[in-house]
Amino acid sequence: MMRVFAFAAAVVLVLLPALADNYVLRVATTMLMYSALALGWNFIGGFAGYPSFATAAFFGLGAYASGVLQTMGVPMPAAWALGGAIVALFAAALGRAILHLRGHYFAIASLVVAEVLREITNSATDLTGGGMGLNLPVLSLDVTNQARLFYYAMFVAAAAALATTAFVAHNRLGFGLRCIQQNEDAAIMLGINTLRYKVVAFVLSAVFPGVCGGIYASWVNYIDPTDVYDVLLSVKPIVMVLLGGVGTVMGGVYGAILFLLMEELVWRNLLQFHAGLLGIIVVCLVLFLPNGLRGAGWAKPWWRRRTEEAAP
Amino acid sequence: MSLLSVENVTAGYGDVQVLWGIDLRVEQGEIVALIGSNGVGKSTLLRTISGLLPTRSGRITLGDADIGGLPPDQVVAAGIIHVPEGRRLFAAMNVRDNLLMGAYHRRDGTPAIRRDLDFVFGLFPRLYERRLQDASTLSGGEQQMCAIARGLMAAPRLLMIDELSLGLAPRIVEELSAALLKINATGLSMLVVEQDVLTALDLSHQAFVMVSGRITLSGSSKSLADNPFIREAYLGVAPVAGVAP
Amino acid sequence: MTAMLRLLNVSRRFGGLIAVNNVSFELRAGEIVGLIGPNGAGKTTLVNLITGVHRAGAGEIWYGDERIDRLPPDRIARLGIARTFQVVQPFPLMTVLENVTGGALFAGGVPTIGAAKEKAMEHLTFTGLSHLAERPASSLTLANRKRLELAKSLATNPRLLLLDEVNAGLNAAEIDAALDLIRAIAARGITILLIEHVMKVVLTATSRVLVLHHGELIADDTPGSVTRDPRVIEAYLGPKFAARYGALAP
Amino acid sequence: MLYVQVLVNGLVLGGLYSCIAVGFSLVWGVLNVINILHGSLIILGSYAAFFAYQYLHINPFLFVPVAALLLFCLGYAIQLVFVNRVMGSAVLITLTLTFGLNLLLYNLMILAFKADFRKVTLSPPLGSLNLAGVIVPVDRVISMGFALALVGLLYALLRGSRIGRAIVAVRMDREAAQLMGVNVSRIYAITFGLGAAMAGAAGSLFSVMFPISPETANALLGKAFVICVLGGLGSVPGVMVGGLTLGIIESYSALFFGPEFSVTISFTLLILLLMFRPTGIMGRRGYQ
Repeated sequence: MMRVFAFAAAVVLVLLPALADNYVLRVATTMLMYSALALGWNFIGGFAGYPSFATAAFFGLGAYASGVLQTMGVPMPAAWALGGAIVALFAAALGRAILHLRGHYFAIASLVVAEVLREITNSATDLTGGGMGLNLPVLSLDVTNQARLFYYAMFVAAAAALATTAFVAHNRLGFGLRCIQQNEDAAIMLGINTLRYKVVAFVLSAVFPGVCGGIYASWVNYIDPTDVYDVLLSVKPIVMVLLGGVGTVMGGVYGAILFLLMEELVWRNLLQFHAGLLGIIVVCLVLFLPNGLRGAGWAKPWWRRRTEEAAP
Repeated sequence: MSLLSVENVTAGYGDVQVLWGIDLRVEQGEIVALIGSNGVGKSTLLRTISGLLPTRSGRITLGDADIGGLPPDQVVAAGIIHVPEGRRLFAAMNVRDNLLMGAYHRRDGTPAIRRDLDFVFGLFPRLYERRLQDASTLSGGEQQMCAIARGLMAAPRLLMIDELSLGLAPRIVEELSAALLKINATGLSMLVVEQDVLTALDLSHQAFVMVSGRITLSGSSKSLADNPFIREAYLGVAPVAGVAP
Repeated sequence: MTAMLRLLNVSRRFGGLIAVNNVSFELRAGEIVGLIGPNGAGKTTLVNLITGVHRAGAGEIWYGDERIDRLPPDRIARLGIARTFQVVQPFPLMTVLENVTGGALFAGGVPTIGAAKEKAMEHLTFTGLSHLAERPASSLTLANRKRLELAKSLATNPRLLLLDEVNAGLNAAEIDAALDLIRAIAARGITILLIEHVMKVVLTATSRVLVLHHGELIADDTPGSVTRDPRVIEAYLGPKFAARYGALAP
Repeated sequence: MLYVQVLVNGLVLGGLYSCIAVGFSLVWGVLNVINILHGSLIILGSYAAFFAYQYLHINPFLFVPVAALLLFCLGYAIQLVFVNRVMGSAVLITLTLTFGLNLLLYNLMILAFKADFRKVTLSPPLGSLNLAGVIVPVDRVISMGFALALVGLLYALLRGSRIGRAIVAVRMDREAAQLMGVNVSRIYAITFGLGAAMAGAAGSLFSVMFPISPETANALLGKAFVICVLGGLGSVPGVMVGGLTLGIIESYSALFFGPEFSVTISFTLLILLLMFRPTGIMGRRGYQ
């Protein structure tokens, strides 16, 4: 049954640009972006159980890296890819430095990274335009085609994130990360090089937001530090995965869709109380989580479900 | 009327039921031993009596008061003190503060608490020597002494001790048993969960044997010590000749 | 032939406290050696030093002809040194089978998850847990959790196995069953260091006993002579005990 | 002479910083909860002091105990109603919960107080002292004095009083504390209340020295992070050391690199600390 539903959803998603108007397309593109961010976060937060708040840092760095590259004449798709690579390298170095920390200490270190990057970007005015922001070269496409281009770009990013998640969940890396999440000291004793596994998960949690940052920069054509390093880019994906089911394959996608629908309905009418309402949504979700994380109640991994079905 | 009476109590963790209808009594002034291998539910029973774990069914009464289902702080106020498995003293606090924590719930004023403090320091002189030392720096035996002393500081009507000898050298266990007998002589009733059956039966007046969540045997400690079933299952004595129980 | 494990003047202190003080001994392949001592004597610290959880302050640790006291714990596990934890460390929300699969998949060197699960099933049958394969590890009784620890470390196909208090809390009947299991493991050629409190196990199962007291090795001899050694009696056994168990050991 | 002046400025600032961070450290140390609300609670204390001074003409220094009491009640309520339901949950849950609560409190403050900056200007300005060439503003010295006194008071409470011992006991072993007859939820609520009270007191002192707005809440939270990690979690003296150290570092970095870099430098310092010395200068397992 799942196969049919997934195939139908894929067909709708591919044909959407031809059918929908610009508003629906914009919301759909945002949903795809946040799905990629949530799926990215799930590698380190869901599988490995490390509470990372660094997604905003990766997103912002990706946006500025590809933005600056484009102002230097690098073609857009190449700039996105290069931006993703730069963010991956940054995450590998950062991971080696802070992944020996656990719990609150790791959370704070990852939370503060975005602040430091925002300050650095702010002061490197000659390269990034600093507080005044950065304008990207204008595309020679008309408005509707631009909207379709960025929709498909985000679609590819989200699909890649989902495919990688499914692959990792089925192989040694996923199993090792789950051992680390359940009991890291016991995992070490089973011969898992936990730092290497965590760094790989951290890089995966960085590269997808990094690429999305690049696409977003081209999409909105003008970026400034407070916008692309906004801490909400770290918190929203977490709440989405909590909503959809932590450590599962599809959790991030379901969570992103549900959360953004809720936000879109709420936000439309109460503009000046947006932050407050977002706060209320987050608090209610955390306190009354349907099937997400409460204490150590991680959702079941794929291989558990299969053996249970197979068992007599 | 028993001091403590446990009637047909069931309890467990989540979907795992551990206690299957426990009946147990402690008379005033008695030491009662609860013996059985680990994992049969001895600690679970103590945690149920002290309120850490909710009772699913059955009654627990102290004197004439029904204490089943009360939260731990109210069970303590009623007079049942539980010295937990593994001692669990408060690290980063010296011995004296740990003992004062024992008296946290008492309302009978500082002079009475100070008097009890002198009594326990008298009972365990080594604790007086180490009173300003961080509790985590004590040896295994000293930690058990401190945990028992901390329980006494709460002026209990019933003292429950979980795993008296776990991890201690036999020589230390002998010292502790002597101290417990001295405490019992002042009239304090005790329920002691003990792994080593010999120590348990030497120490107690009555004993209850627990196997997989049920009381299978009970009676005076003397009678149980001679019971062939106990000697076989717990002392592993029968097959190897030449070892005096 | 070189010893499987050799400790030379190994010491380690935590702050002011000397946990392990100038300890030297050897383990030869196929031996079952006991390690006893009161709580806080340094037994678990010694195991942590051998398995790389703590780094030795002084001295050397050799595994065959490779020096391991500078290696990280996961490398040492992959070299074939496995341990069980005194405080049981399962993966709580994983099933019993998945817990053991982890051992086979990583240190055990089995390439795929599927193959590792089959290997794990063998170890579960060997340790008598196969009927609980699909149960979550958190729902096991203490005795079965200890067996799970054993099965997990066997899955890493070790050549040296450090059993830390595997029998603590078991009754006489359960101890006999555990003894048979330990002898069966040794029969597979695995060298065993048995860290124990239950004297009955140490005295009947081991060919040699190391006695640790305040971090120092005060005896390294056959079980019989160790129980009659005055220093051991004074430090650990106590006169009443020695009389009772003296006759038991060879 | 300039260096001495900068040092004095750093120490005076550092005194206030330790008061800002001590409440955050207490909640983190005892409840194991990162209280993202802490910055906003300080600003709430500042606004209370500002309006008390504006309309009731109560001097902010005298208002400190009132602010502390008001915030204690708010903190006690927040813990009982919200945070208590997630005690013992993973870091992710408690951090996200307090983040959501902070979004709500921030937005309410924006609606109530508008975003523009306000400052308490004492009508007879207290001026400043000139100690052998070093200019020391009196209001800052008083603030520092108050701050250090408050931190000392909290330290004494934790070490010597019955409630203080119970708080430390709950921190070290919740279940064992229950077996001593401690009502753990009440102790959590009191601890969160104390944390909020210290924030309120710091807020009143802060309103005398700096302009206040809901926007500055996050900067204060950031400083609390740095100070806790710098000084070492789990010790009130550690927070004092951390606060004074940060004060000195920030005033020297303002001298050498310019004031706008002080936040970047303190956060970079935080990440370096987390990499190499997460336990901080005075970090201990317990809590005093």
